[in-house]
Amino acid sequence: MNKPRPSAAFGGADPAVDAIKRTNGRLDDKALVEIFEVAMRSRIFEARLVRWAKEGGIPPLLHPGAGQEIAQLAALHVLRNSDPMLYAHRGLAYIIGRGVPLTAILADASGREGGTNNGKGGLMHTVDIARGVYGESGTLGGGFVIATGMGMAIKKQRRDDVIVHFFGDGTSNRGTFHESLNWAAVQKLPVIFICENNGWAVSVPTSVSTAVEDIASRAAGYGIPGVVVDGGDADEVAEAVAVAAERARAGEGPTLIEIKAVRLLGHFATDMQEYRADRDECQARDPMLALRRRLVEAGLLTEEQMAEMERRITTEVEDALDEVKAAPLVSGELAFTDLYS
Amino acid sequence: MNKPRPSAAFGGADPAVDAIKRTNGRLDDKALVEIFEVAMRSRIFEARLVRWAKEGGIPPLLHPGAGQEIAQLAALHVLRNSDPMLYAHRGLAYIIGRGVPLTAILADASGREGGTNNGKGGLMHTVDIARGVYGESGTLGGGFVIATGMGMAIKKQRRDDVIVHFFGDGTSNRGTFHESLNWAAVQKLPVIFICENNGWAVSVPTSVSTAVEDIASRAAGYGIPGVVVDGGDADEVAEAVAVAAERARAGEGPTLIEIKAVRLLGHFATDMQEYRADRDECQARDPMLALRRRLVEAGLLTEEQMAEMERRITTEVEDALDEVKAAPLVSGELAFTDLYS
Amino acid sequence: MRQLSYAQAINEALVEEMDRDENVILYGQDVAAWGGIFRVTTGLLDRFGHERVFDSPISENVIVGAGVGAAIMGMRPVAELQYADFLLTAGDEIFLKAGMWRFMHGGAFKVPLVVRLPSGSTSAGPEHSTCPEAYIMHSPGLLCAVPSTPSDAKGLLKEAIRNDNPVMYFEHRLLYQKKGPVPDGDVTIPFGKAAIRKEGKMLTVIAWQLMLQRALKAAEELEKEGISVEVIDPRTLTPFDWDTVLESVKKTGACLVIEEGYRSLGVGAEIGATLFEKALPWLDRPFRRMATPDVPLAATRQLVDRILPSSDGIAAEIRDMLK
Amino acid sequence: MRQLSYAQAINEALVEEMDRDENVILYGQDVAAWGGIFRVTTGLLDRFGHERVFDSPISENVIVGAGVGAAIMGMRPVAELQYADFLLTAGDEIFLKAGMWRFMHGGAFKVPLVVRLPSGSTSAGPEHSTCPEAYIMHSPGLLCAVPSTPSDAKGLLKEAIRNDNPVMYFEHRLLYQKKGPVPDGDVTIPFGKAAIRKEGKMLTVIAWQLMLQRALKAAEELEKEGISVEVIDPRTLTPFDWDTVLESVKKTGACLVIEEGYRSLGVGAEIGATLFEKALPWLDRPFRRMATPDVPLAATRQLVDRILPSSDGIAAEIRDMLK
Ligand SMILES: Cc1ncc(C[n+]2csc(CCOP(=O)(O)OP(=O)(O)O)c2C)c(N)n1
Ligand SMILES: Cc1ncc(C[n+]2csc(CCOP(=O)(O)OP(=O)(O)O)c2C)c(N)n1
Ligand SMILES: [Mg+2]
Ligand SMILES: [Mg+2]
Repeated sequence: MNKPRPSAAFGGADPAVDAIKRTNGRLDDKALVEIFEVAMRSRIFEARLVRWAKEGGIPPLLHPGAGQEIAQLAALHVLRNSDPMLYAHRGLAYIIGRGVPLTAILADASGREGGTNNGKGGLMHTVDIARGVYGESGTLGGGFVIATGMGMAIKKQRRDDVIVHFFGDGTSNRGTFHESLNWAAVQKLPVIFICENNGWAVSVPTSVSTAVEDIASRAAGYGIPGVVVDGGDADEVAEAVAVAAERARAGEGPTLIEIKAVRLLGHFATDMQEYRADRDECQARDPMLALRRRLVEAGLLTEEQMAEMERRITTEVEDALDEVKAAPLVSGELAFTDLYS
Repeated sequence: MNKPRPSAAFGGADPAVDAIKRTNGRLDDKALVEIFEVAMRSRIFEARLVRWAKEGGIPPLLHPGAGQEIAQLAALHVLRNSDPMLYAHRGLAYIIGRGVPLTAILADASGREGGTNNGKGGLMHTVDIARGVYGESGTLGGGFVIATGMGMAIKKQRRDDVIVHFFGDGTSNRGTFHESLNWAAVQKLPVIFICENNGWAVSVPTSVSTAVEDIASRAAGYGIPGVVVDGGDADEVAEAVAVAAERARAGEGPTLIEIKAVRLLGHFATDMQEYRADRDECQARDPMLALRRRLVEAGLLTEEQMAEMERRITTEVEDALDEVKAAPLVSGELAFTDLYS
Repeated sequence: MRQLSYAQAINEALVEEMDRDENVILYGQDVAAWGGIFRVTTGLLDRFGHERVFDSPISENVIVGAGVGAAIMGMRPVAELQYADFLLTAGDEIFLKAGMWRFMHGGAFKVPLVVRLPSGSTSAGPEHSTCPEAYIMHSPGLLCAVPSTPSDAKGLLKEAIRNDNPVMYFEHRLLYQKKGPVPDGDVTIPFGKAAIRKEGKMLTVIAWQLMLQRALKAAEELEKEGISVEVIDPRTLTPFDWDTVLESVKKTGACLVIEEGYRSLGVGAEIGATLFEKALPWLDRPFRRMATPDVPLAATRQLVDRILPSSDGIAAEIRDMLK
Repeated sequence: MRQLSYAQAINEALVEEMDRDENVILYGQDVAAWGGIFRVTTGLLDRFGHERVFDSPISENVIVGAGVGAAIMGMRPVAELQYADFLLTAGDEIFLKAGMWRFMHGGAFKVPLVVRLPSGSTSAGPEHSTCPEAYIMHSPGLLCAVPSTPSDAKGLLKEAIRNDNPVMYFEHRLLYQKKGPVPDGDVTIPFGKAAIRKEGKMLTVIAWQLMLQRALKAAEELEKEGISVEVIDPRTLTPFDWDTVLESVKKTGACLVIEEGYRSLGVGAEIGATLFEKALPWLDRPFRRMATPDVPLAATRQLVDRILPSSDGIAAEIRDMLK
């Protein structure tokens, strides 16, 4: 495991970066197994959703997170469930990791009763305050400003929660990134900005749209730590987030963490990816494979146990799907509710 | 004279910064005298305008540039008049430096015939394409995106002009700064972004609003040179701009230059600056005083000659004012023109 | 009754609400140390401290967007944009975030945010002069207040702060110094209740803020000529008090809307269309609007005066309508 | 005549205009390498190369703003925002920069910019579903095209690109695959000329894009019942062809506007108010509007279907109006 390396822009001079170096937050065995299992649930569930979309059961507006689950879950693992999260569109591990029931997600996706957003937001806007799931902005970059304001509230309320906001590399080119990081930094707000850099924004490679290789180097413009971590390494991610959370809870302000990630599938469910040449190479970098190997080598799970886990989760997913398919569609009358309070 | 120092964020590693160090662009004697004279014209003219505003002759929407003229003019001095400029609201040296007649500015300010914008934009939006004066955005930060698009056009047209865009430190916190610098950098557009950091945005000190001391450090987030220069040192400013222009004309892309500036007067003409404690200290840092001393010491101008220059300019200003006061007000019918073409 | 200026009334509303509820915070450019560029928030920093009254960067997106974020976490932010025109620089945050975050997430949150928007044609040029309330009235999820008197400025702002929905509160710069009676004590003004500023029989005029002043002046003038005009101030545009307007129009049979915003799809368009839908049997005369005639507001007084309705122009229009 | 889909027609317009004028450039997210997420710009990169067809970052402010900058320097940029809703994320650039830069600087520049805005209610949620053309129609300095057929999509886009003013060009996502006849050759369609899609005597319906399809279907149905409806497609909203609408209404005496945008201050408001101003003597019946009833568009089909006018709903409304 590599230590999370501070972004080049910071050199070794910034004390905040030293703080990151000082911590040592390896995930314990139990955590690794847990992350693996939730990642598997997310992967299987998502694949089933993609299939459902291709069958026409739900709209294809699903953005598979395959390849990015391990890092997402490692990040969440070192936070509290009470730490409010604004997630990105990339996959469902964020919300599955927080414990939102699969049936609720399926109900949101298919406009059936039992969902979390009364048919308003569909799959993209699952919400579950008790689990710290605060939703998603449909316009990319809309989350930065809201996360900043949530951090402002936490600080005024003298709570020790931290806000975690996930977003993509492409999204970091919205102006709201700049305004928010500056203000969060100047006010020392408890926000962790986590950029998942998977090298793509739909069909546009990051190198075409973005002037720097490391999004984390942008932290220099706000005087905050900018940390690059390997999305294939759960420990590295966890450690960086743990340090950022400690810093945030101590009133020292936000951190920008960049996860070098891999997008295994298309931008959305039915994307054929004609524009993409790196697909095979990417499959080999699937963090699930690495973690799988590691768990086996460490004797934490046998191949047998994993196969059993897969069967169990598949059944769980199919059961959830059956349950939701049997639920009634939400009423069109809901078009008129939830706007004003 | 200090060499322009590259922003801390760049360390010594970036080749673009080395390029800046290699150049040596001292202003010659003639240039210094020229800059001094235009600065004096601007200072006297502006003071007269402020007086006119206080007398009620024009609206007080004038933002005096006193203290910032030398740097503005040094920057323009190493550019061509054909290099399109988008200026900031801070003072009139930009447009006086480009040779826009005082009468035209006065006519714009007072809504009289003979102005440049047909009574539409008033003092804030003087325009003079032949002199490369492309105007100003009323919403701060609106200039970044336009400058970027102008650079895009220049590049597509394979012209060797460079776009120069002046803006304040406060303005660098708009999201458009981020979007524009990223895109200009990724497309290697010929744009020079010049931030005049005078420590204030109206009544808000930069330290309250901005997470970094050096705006130029933000260049690190776009992989472009970020250079800090002393606004009291014309040579330093000129050199940095000359290097940036060379870089831009060579197709190597934009540069972010930060001028450490001093705002001697209020935000606008009638601002009493109750919020401000640093006024006396700032007067001592007036770059006009330093240049004055330097010119005398170098034997380029005597005190006598300067006094004579001041008298001549004062007359020039009063004559212009008399001429414009005698001009008819623009017709209200102009409310309906210039919208569509 | 006490006489306060419109600006003082706003200030008093802020003080009272901040005293009452510690979740109310106030921020924006120059609102703290300097008390606002129009000096509306003077004294608030001293009274409530930097934790609750603070200056912001020139970052309109996050000014509004952070307000939404803070609101969903239980605060009651009052954010200021320095000029109402700038709401367009925070379009996503106002229209899609403040307006829709609650709906999109199935009502999981409340968004008790107030955005203060100083508006009005001060000859400060196309980007510092407009009354952009029609953009808000077109957009679901947002409430919209347009106070015309010091008393309304106070009462509507107090209501806006207590309201659980996002409120766009337009304060007119040319009214800041205008004085008027303001009742003592904790008086709020409900949203969606228009005020009949002058009763009359022959024609209904609808106007607010600066145009209301001018309309009232015209109406007084006309009264002397025996022309009896009813003048209605809607006070809030969303919700809009259709009942009061319909009742008045059924009585007078004619309606003129006077507004400072752009004419096409200005507020008057909604009023005209709605009357045409609901009151055709009572309408004797064609509807009319006076407004900014679909051109930006220039920085030069003559150009602005040429296009904005004056009280003389309003009187002439009414005479012509009733001819 | 050749049959092309609406998407193909847009593509053809782009090819022809880029062939004709090398100052035309095309950019936006995913428009180049992938040919657009709705595959409207396929083949353009191959034909014109990276200099003229390029992908942009997710930076809506600079997508539009750079278009203004490039336009004032003599280019003719065609920028795409991926969803029309996102025009609000570039509010300053669209409304204040594209709309006003020329005016504010006394006509020193032209701003020949086209912004392509895919709109329409695809159940993609509140921020990916709207038809926000009313914001544009309210705003001076911007032209606004809303093509409903493949032939119009082509002809209006060609005109938009040649026009020296900024044009907001709304292309409806639910029409992309719809086919229709498109004439060969260099045919442009002038702005401000409505098309009468069906002649009729008893009532004037005004609709465009998806709602036009539904209105025409309803009108055909009603024809069989002996109800003769005239259907007008305005084609552009700014400029708006009042002559054609007024003439029709004077003939029919009744008007129904059907639109996909929000009802309050939707386009129908301007039409209703204007008719009330100019055609009162000819109007026998109250005006009506069908529109999205001032709520956002949810991500769930049932909720969208509940609120959007259907062809059956339109037919029922017309029957009711003529009762
Ligand atoms: C403001 C805005 N612009 C564009 C889009 C359309 N869009 C949705 S996802 C996406 C790509 C996002 O890229 P990135 O942030 O890198 O996330 P990834 O999809 O790679 O996880 C785009 C362009 C949007 N939703 N909002
Ligand atoms: C988008 C926007 N926000 C706010 C303003 C109001 N405003 C005009 S000048 C100014 C301060 C600008 O500060 P800075 O950029 O540092 O320039 P300086 O005035 O110091 O030269 C402000 C807040 C504006 N014009 N546009
Ligand atoms: Mg990505
Ligand atoms: Mg400043």
